[in-house]
Amino acid sequence: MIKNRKLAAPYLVWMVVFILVPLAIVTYFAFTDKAGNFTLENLMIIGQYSTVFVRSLLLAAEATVICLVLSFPVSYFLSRQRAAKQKIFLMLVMLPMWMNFLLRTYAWMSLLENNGIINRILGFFGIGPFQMIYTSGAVVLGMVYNFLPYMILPLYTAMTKIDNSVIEAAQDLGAGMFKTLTKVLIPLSAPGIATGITMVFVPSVSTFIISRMLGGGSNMLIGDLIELQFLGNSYNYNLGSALSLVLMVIVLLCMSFTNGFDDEDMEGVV
Amino acid sequence: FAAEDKIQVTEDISVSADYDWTRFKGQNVSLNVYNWGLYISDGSDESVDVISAFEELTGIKVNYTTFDTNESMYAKLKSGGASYDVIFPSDYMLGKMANEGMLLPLNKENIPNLAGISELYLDKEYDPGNVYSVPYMWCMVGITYNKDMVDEADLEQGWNLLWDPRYTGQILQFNNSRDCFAMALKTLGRSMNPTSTQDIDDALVKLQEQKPLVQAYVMDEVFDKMEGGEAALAPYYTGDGLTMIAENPSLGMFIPEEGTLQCVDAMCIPASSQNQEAAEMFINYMCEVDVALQNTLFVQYTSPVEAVRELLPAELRDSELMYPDPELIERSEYPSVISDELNSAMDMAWSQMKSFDDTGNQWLVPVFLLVAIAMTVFNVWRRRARKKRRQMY
Amino acid sequence: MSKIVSLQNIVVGFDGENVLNGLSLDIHDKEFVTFLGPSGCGKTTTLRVIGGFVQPSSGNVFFDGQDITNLPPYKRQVNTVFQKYALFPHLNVYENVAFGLRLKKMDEKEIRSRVLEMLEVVGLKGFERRDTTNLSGGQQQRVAIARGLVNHPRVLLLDEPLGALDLKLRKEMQLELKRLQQAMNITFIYVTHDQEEALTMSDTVVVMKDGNIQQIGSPIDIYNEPENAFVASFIGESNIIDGIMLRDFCVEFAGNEFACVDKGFAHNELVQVVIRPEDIQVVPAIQGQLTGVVKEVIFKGVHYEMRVEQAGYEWIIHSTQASAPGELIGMCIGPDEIHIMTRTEG
Amino acid sequence: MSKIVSLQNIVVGFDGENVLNGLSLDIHDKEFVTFLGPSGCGKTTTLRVIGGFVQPSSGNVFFDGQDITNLPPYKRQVNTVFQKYALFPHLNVYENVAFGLRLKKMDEKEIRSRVLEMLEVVGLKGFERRDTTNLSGGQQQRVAIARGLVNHPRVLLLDEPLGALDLKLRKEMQLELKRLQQAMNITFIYVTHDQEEALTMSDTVVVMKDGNIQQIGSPIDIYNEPENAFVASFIGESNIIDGIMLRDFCVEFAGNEFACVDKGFAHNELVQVVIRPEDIQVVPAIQGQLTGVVKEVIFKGVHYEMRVEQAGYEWIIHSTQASAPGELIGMCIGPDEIHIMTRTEG
Amino acid sequence: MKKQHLAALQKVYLCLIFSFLYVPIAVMMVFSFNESKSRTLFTGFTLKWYQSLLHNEMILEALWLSLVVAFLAATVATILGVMASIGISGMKKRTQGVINTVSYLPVVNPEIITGVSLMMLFVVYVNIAHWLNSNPSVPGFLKFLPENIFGFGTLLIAHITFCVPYVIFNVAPKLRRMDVRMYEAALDLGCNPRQAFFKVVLPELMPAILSAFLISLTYSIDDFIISYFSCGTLQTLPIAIYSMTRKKVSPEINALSTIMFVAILCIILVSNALESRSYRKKRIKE
Ligand SMILES: Nc1ncnc2c1ncn2[C@@H]1O[C@H](COP(=O)(O)OP(=O)(O)OP(=O)(O)O)[C@@H](O)[C@H]1O
Ligand SMILES: Nc1ncnc2c1ncn2[C@@H]1O[C@H](COP(=O)(O)OP(=O)(O)OP(=O)(O)O)[C@@H](O)[C@H]1O
Ligand SMILES: [Mg+2]
Ligand SMILES: [Mg+2]
Repeated sequence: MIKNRKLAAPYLVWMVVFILVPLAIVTYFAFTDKAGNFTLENLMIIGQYSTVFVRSLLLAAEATVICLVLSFPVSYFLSRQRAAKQKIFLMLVMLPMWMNFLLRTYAWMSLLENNGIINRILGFFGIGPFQMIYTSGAVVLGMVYNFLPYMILPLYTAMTKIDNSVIEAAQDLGAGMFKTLTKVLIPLSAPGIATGITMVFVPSVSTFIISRMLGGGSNMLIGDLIELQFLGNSYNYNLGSALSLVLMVIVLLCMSFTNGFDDEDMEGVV
Repeated sequence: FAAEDKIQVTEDISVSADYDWTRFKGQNVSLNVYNWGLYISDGSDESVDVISAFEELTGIKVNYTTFDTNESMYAKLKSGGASYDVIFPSDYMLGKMANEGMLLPLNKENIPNLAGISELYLDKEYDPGNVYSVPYMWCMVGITYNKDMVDEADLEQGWNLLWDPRYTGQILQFNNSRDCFAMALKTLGRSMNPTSTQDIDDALVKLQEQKPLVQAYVMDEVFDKMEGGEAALAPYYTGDGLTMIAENPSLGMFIPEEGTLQCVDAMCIPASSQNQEAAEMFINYMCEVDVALQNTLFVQYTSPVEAVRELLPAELRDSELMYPDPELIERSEYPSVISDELNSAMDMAWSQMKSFDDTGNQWLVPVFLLVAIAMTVFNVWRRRARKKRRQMY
Repeated sequence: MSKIVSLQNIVVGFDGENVLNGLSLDIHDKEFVTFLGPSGCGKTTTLRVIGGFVQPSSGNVFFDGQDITNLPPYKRQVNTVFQKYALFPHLNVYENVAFGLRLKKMDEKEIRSRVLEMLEVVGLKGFERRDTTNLSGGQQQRVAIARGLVNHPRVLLLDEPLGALDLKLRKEMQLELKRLQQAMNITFIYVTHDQEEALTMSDTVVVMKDGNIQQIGSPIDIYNEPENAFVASFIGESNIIDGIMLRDFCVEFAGNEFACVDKGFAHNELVQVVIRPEDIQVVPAIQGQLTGVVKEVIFKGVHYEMRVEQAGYEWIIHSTQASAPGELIGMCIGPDEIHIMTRTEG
Repeated sequence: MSKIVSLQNIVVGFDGENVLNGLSLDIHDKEFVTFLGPSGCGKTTTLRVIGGFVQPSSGNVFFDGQDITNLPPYKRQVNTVFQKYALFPHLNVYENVAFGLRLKKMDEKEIRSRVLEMLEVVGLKGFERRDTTNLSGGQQQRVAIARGLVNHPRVLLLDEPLGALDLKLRKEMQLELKRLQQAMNITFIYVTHDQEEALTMSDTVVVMKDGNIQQIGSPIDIYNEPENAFVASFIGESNIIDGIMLRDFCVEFAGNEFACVDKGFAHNELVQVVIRPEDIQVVPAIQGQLTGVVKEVIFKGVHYEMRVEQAGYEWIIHSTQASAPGELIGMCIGPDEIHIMTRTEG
Repeated sequence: MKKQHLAALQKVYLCLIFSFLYVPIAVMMVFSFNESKSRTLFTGFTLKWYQSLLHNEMILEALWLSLVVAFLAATVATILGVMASIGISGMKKRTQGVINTVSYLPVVNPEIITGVSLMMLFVVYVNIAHWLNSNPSVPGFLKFLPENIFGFGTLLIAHITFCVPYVIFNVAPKLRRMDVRMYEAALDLGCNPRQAFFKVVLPELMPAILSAFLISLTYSIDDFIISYFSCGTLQTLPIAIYSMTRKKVSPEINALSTIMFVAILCIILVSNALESRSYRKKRIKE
């Protein structure tokens, strides 16, 4: 019973029917035109969208790096708290994810607008107003805000596995704070870093709501582009499928680079 | 009107008596109605709930859901993702769907209230002879402006106002390629409907020129933005303009003299509908004067039902925005159905415009891919090597 | 021998409770010092105070005459071998050992020669490229030691380094550690709760209990002349009986008078008497100073362990000859074998 | 005494390698049997064969005369105390112990009385409602034992139940387990790699190596008459020297002839001689049968351990008197203390 | 001295990060009590949005649907995922890797891809069913496939599909680390394999299963895009919210979010309190 392989059968069927087959359909559409004939044109067209790709990747990378830098100390501090406290803090990290994604982003709009809360407060002190919303900074901020927990959690999981004595050992051997960080802490939390990067980078690349709401829609990201194919004038799902396919390949490459699909690393992410 | 001609459904709604509203009673019929969000008087904000009145009147259960863009509605229907009985597409989408055979021709005998619809809104090019549609709401595209921020004299410029560098960073633009291109084409002195790829290319240049001035490309966020005084200028639909002005009196709206787009959201029955007759009853009901009045009051768009105008409060009845000068209407165009090819070109141009200010070239994607592949290969090789090394001991 | 580490009135508290209550201690250079005590008595804490990982709430730590109480760990000339090794899992054996040297920005060649030399010393030549996680406990242990020693610390702290090893390996490593200490000629401060280990390896044993030092002395002193019942019972099995010191060289216990070699107690002072199980001679019942009934006999290989009841007290006796359970036997105790302590509780 | 468990030609292989090679063994009722051997020799596997967790690839298991080779674990009248207890963390002490009884759909009252009785036997009265995860190692251990015993199995299997405990607690628990076995009057099959433990507790010791049985016998037999060098060295420290059996009662080793009590070997047969460290008498150099130089002296509390070099061989001697390192001493070995074995490798 | 500084710094930093996480939520909650519809200017306190929320049938219906779907999807996904984890744990390392990789796809795929691809699958099915049902040359007994599948069923399937991987990634590692001896001990004490699973293995996995369930619930309640393409004519809460933005987000939604947030907070606090109380009780007894 405990290792009964048959138990996986329902899921395997499910997986094939509802994960693999749909992706096969996407692939099929990516390589056909509207009439159903084989074509590579969809993929060729993508070259013309290179700026969109580059910008998306850059923005996502930026957001990922910021998330990483912000989360690293948080996760470290959390992992060194007492067990009871850790639980509470973890809950606090997870809790915002329970709010509707759109509404959270909306709240940021209220904060960042020219007449928004922040500018009002600053104006009270006679500073500003600053143009904050509709900049790429705001988009990155939105990504960081929405995906920060996805970085904190895997990092935290990795760091709880680091024994305090290993850190002390490094100090004992003459490593100051900085050296301890670079030579021990970072290498040892590498699996968490890798998972965190994937978990932040992927949704950042493919988001379109954030860029629309906080970026004012003036900069198109891959997510917008895909959405445009399915929900745009031309209703070109062949091109949409091709774009999806390319994005998926990029994402999978990133992932195969960071971790080898080990579910151990996924723990605590989700 | 004589009382005996009417059936009183609720306090505010009476419907004509010479129509058999009750023929589906007790048959457990239900209708799937797919409308724009907040586009019907639904009982919120002390309004009248017209749907429950319909249900009460006819015994038909209405399953009312909403969409947010024509395209998402289209995508859903096109894919066969759902079967609806009544949908509310806009003009060009309606035409496209009709062309693609996605709509059922209406049986006009079941919609006697069609007679009450103003000629102004009937028999347009998107649906000649109104074979497939009955107009539900009508509006034009105008420009909302904030009186505190915009010099009223500038309004003379018409559409070119949106290209005025003095308002850099204070202009909101449609986040919708169709409307944007229409405006650009208008400033070029052409039809608002692109007819060739040349049109699209030229409009693109125009839009790229405008981009540095634009604060954001928005759709419904425009309400918040304009009401909150975030921006000075924003082209939007007249009905929504009225709503904004009601919220913030320092806002105004004008319709450029050179002409503009006019839009109709119409009621249609998709080909997949199982209850055509009941759907037609619903459409007929929506054209009842009382119902149309309540909807107009709630939505603030112009109702094609002629009798409504008289019943409206004075400020709406006389509003230039709700009932513009017929000459102006004459000069305006409906968005037309355009070919797939032009649509693709427009989408492409649109995304080019959106990603315009950055430098970058086509080679970046392949280069990126190559780098990623190289890194993966390196990674795999490294892992292998490490494994081998471990096995050596 | 000069003092190398000196603790003065160290007080350490966690959560309002004192774990160390004003502990003072001098450790001499090039000695092998062992802290011995039951779990939770504060051994690790003392070691961490010396290593700099715990700040005492009062008291001072001197190293070579200098006050280092506020010096951070990475500036102390002290290295530690942690309770569970704390090897760096992301580095191989070589890199683990080289870690400290790398931080000193030493020349790569020099590092290489020192690491290889040290690995040879601990018997891990040829293991340089191995992952530490795949090593056996004993090998990991040696890597940890090499990692500490390669920095040429003046003092090496070892916190139960053999705790996780099995008995056989433990015994081997004990000897090896002792040899290493002598070869390197530096001070080892060693923590254990295993008394046999402490006796085997140490020059000086510090017996602790509840954050206080009970006795400091050489293994032989501690074993043969325990200062109180706690030390006596903690260091090896003992019979501890209440007695009265009738006069110098004469003590009464178990209802009998015995000659002994202790003096200087007050007349009729209440004392405790410690007698090691192997120091009791079993003789025929009539010849015994005491007689008792054998309750239980256990074969222990080298000897039999017998539990003998005499007047309500259960004696433990180790003897190479077994008596049958139920048999009446006599017990003789020589004056040399009787250790007298002032009576304490517990 | 009747046979209760009988293994016949058990072969178990993992990954193509045989872990047990045709092992045969009879275990008698109400005995305390210990499997002793180095890590990885197949002790746990043997136990799991008896428990039903491992299916032998050939051979049969008999229980009370019946073949149970193919009976699943939950149908065997055998209970197991697992290597790391395997208590159910989601159940408290009471529920852990009651687990087996609950499955038998026993009356709740009866369960209650049996569980409480059993908890009293193992000294955990009043711990019923405690979470098992908060218990100390020794207490957890006792819960595990109670959980097994409460089902009144005919045989209790124990897999290194004391492995995780510290020395002092281990010694206490050893005695307690032995008492428990006698009180319950059932068969205990016990696995350990600690020879002292095996000697202390067992009626019969089974010494294993590489999936084979080396010797079966009482602790005294095993200690005093090891059948081969492996057993000798595994059971206690030993000096094992190659020798030649010159004739009955006379053996030559270390360059000298010795009288002994063994006979029946072939003329000039090559043998191995086992001499326990405590059986060598230290005498002045001139009086010794052998003379050697003291290399190292270690105080062990009860005795000193000396390593003495004599003609290239290092003798281990336990003596209550210490000689100084470097001193030349003599060694005497009585005929009784010399154990002769046919020579094997290893 | 230095350590204290560090501790203070740590506190300040954590405070900053958590306020970063919570400020927007606080804004949302505060403005759910705002008199006017403005999102940036607080004009006065009112509870009217809460009142009108109670009368907004569309939102309430959507909420109800969302909750039902979320609970069902989370439950089915949890059962499916736990079974799968157990099954997978018995497989070879290589097979496990493949399955993990595939399971990982819905997690890393942009939602729109998952949504659209599932929709396409359903459409393909509908086409096949339609062809079977309408083609006269197909024997009658094959004409049983329903054509009108879009709706609750497809919505549920979509939600289950993207929830199961999260369950697997939560449960499988725990299962792998679980001591097999626990299971063997149960067998030893007389459980048959089925009993052993339900009495020992399952309770042992319970924390992981619970958190997997909660995560599934969260994702399911929050999901918009995938639902949008598979819900047919139904409307879940996020879809209602999104389509409402035709004008603007009504403060009613703020009110709803506030209520949900507070409800969740309460559940968490209560469960934590219960846990710590039972823990304390235990300690007192010692
Ligand atoms: N960081 C800490 N926080 C709170 N209490 C602690 C801390 N470190 C140690 N203690 C407590 O201080 C006491 C002494 O601990 P210490 O680790 O010094 O004991 P020990 O003698 O090393 O024991 P062991 O043999 O079990 O390692 C224990 O009661 C322990 O619970
Ligand atoms: N399930 C298994 N799969 C593969 N090999 C196994 C398995 N169980 C045991 N072995 C191997 O069988 C051999 C004997 O194992 P066993 O557990 O019986 O040893 P042991 O005597 O109990 O050792 P220890 O004292 O370390 O517990 C070992 O080499 C071990 O690696
Ligand atoms: Mg300690
Ligand atoms: Mg074992």
